[in-house]
Amino acid sequence: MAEGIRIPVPAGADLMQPYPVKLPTFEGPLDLLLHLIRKNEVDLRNLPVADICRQYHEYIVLMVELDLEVAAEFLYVEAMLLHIKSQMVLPRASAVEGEPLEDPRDELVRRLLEYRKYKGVAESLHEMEAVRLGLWSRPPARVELTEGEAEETDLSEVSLFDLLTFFKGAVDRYRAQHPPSMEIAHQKFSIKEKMEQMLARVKAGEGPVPLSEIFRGLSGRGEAIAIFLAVLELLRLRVVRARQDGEFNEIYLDPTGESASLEGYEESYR
Amino acid sequence: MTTHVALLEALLFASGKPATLERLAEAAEITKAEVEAALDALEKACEAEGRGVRVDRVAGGARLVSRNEFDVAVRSLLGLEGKNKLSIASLEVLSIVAYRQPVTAPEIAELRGVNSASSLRTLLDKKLITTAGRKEVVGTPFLYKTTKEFLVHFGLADLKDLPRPEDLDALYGVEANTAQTELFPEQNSPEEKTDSEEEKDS
Amino acid sequence: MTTHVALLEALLFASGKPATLERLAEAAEITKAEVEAALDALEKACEAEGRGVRVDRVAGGARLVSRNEFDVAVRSLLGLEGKNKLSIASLEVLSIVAYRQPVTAPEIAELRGVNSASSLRTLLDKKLITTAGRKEVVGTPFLYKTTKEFLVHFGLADLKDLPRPEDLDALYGVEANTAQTELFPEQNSPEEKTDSEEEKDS
Repeated sequence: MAEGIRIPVPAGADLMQPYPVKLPTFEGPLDLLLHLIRKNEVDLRNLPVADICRQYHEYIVLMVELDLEVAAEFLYVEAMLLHIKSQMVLPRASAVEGEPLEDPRDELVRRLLEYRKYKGVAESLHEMEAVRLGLWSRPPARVELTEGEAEETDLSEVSLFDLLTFFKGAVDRYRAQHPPSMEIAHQKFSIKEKMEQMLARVKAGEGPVPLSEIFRGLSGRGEAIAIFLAVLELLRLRVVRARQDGEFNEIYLDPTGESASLEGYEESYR
Repeated sequence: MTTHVALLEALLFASGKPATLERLAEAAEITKAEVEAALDALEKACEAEGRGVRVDRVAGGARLVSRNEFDVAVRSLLGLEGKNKLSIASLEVLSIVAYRQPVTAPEIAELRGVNSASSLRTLLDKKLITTAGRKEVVGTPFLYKTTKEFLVHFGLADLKDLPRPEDLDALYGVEANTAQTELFPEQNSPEEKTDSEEEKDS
Repeated sequence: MTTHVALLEALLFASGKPATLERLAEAAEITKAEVEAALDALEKACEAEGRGVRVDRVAGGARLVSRNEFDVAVRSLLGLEGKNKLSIASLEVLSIVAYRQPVTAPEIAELRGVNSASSLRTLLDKKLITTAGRKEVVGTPFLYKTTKEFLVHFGLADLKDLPRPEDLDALYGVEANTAQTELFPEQNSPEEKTDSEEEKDS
């Protein structure tokens, strides 16, 4: 968000009245400074720092009042201006006798001149582009000699980021086609484990175990199904037997005294 | 009238593929009859002036094509131009070799989901990749790696200078995606990596 | 001779992208001088006959393009919106890259006084700039340079065709100084021009 600091000028903004009507946007603090210099019709090389600094500050205040995010770059330049301003006030003496005084504005002026240079090139390019945008070239003829492969790119225009993007594209596609199994997302209940638990409980010697009790306090349907399957398995293996006194009465489980290997029951239920 | 001819020429030129009279009329904002007349005039002009292109009338429309007698030269030029070009498929293979090297053709095919032999050939021809011995697995496939030319072309001193996902994120302002960082298992020993991938080969 | 003109027209028509004299000569199996002469003749013929296309000399080569005035009709036929102009921010970044290449993002940010990542992204996406490796300084930032597409986009034969500082001085009314000469080394410092600086307001 640091780039493209746009400062729309509100209709009623009268902080520094005679704005050019079409004050567009500023590309950054240097752009704002150039604008102020132009507006004040001052010589860039003999910058009235105090004036410019004040106007610059008013702009920052305006931005804040308009709830615009004031990018750090603007504050940095303001600090720079204040620093120059303070140095201008101080009496200056040349370090070496006879050498010209170093102007505290030099660095800023150099930067502004340099920036203005590029800004000028940008404006020329802008005009050149406008003329060019109406031209249309022909889509290159497709001749079969390029092994029928569709779009071709000139290698000189492939950036390192393109290379990385191609690689990421291949990996993403691979991942989409080979999704990792979802098992971790779900709790799994091993039927074997439940069989062992049931058996231990039935064999604990506290008398027949009511089936309804076994299903109490379970985590969910998955666990209930695992337990149910485990009970059926134990019955099938005849290590446990079930008794029921009458229709709809409680079912009790107790051990038969037989034992069986539970190896091989790796089935799970989610 | 002459303007219509020039306009039609511009339209057929930029279109590349055949355009119907209706669409030409619509785009030019003239009547179909005017389009028809302008096309005739253009056709005759190309003929009379011995131009390099001619009007080709196709079902319900027209297009410009280069004259047949220049086919050899045209093919030769397109062939020359094609020299610097890589298909999207080849660029993808190049990126995989760059980031996963040394890597075998079956590994590349596994990742891309398609056989990539012709792209590998193209890249070998262009000296962007080269072989790096064979892998000690069933079929002992060739291993591929990028060449010095590859580094020179991309202005890299070292393979370590290839951009990482973080670089892309920094430029594109995307929140760093940690999951993607693990796509680049460069830190693991290459043996380990290639072995585990080998299992997936069919 | 006339056949050469027709042949060149066919070649430029088929190529689409700017083709260099060398390539054209090789494909046409004629000398570069003959290509040059035929191109000139073709250029004049397009002009004289008020054709719908013209020769565009860019990026060290030549191509055919439709004339500007047919832009609306062409777009209507192709169903395309007007091409987007680059933002001033992007153009500033582009100028810096053009004159300073290869140059890094931090250097660009320093010159502009603002972070320029999103402009770099736009320019990369539009293939107007590309990477040129990394700079061997702390953080090994990526280097950027302009592409052939940059030349084509702005109609430049080569980088020397970039707007000259003298032109800019005229634009700005800036006196020549040492800083400028440093910036654009090829330039001889022109004499003072002390016009008002206001004209520049865009």
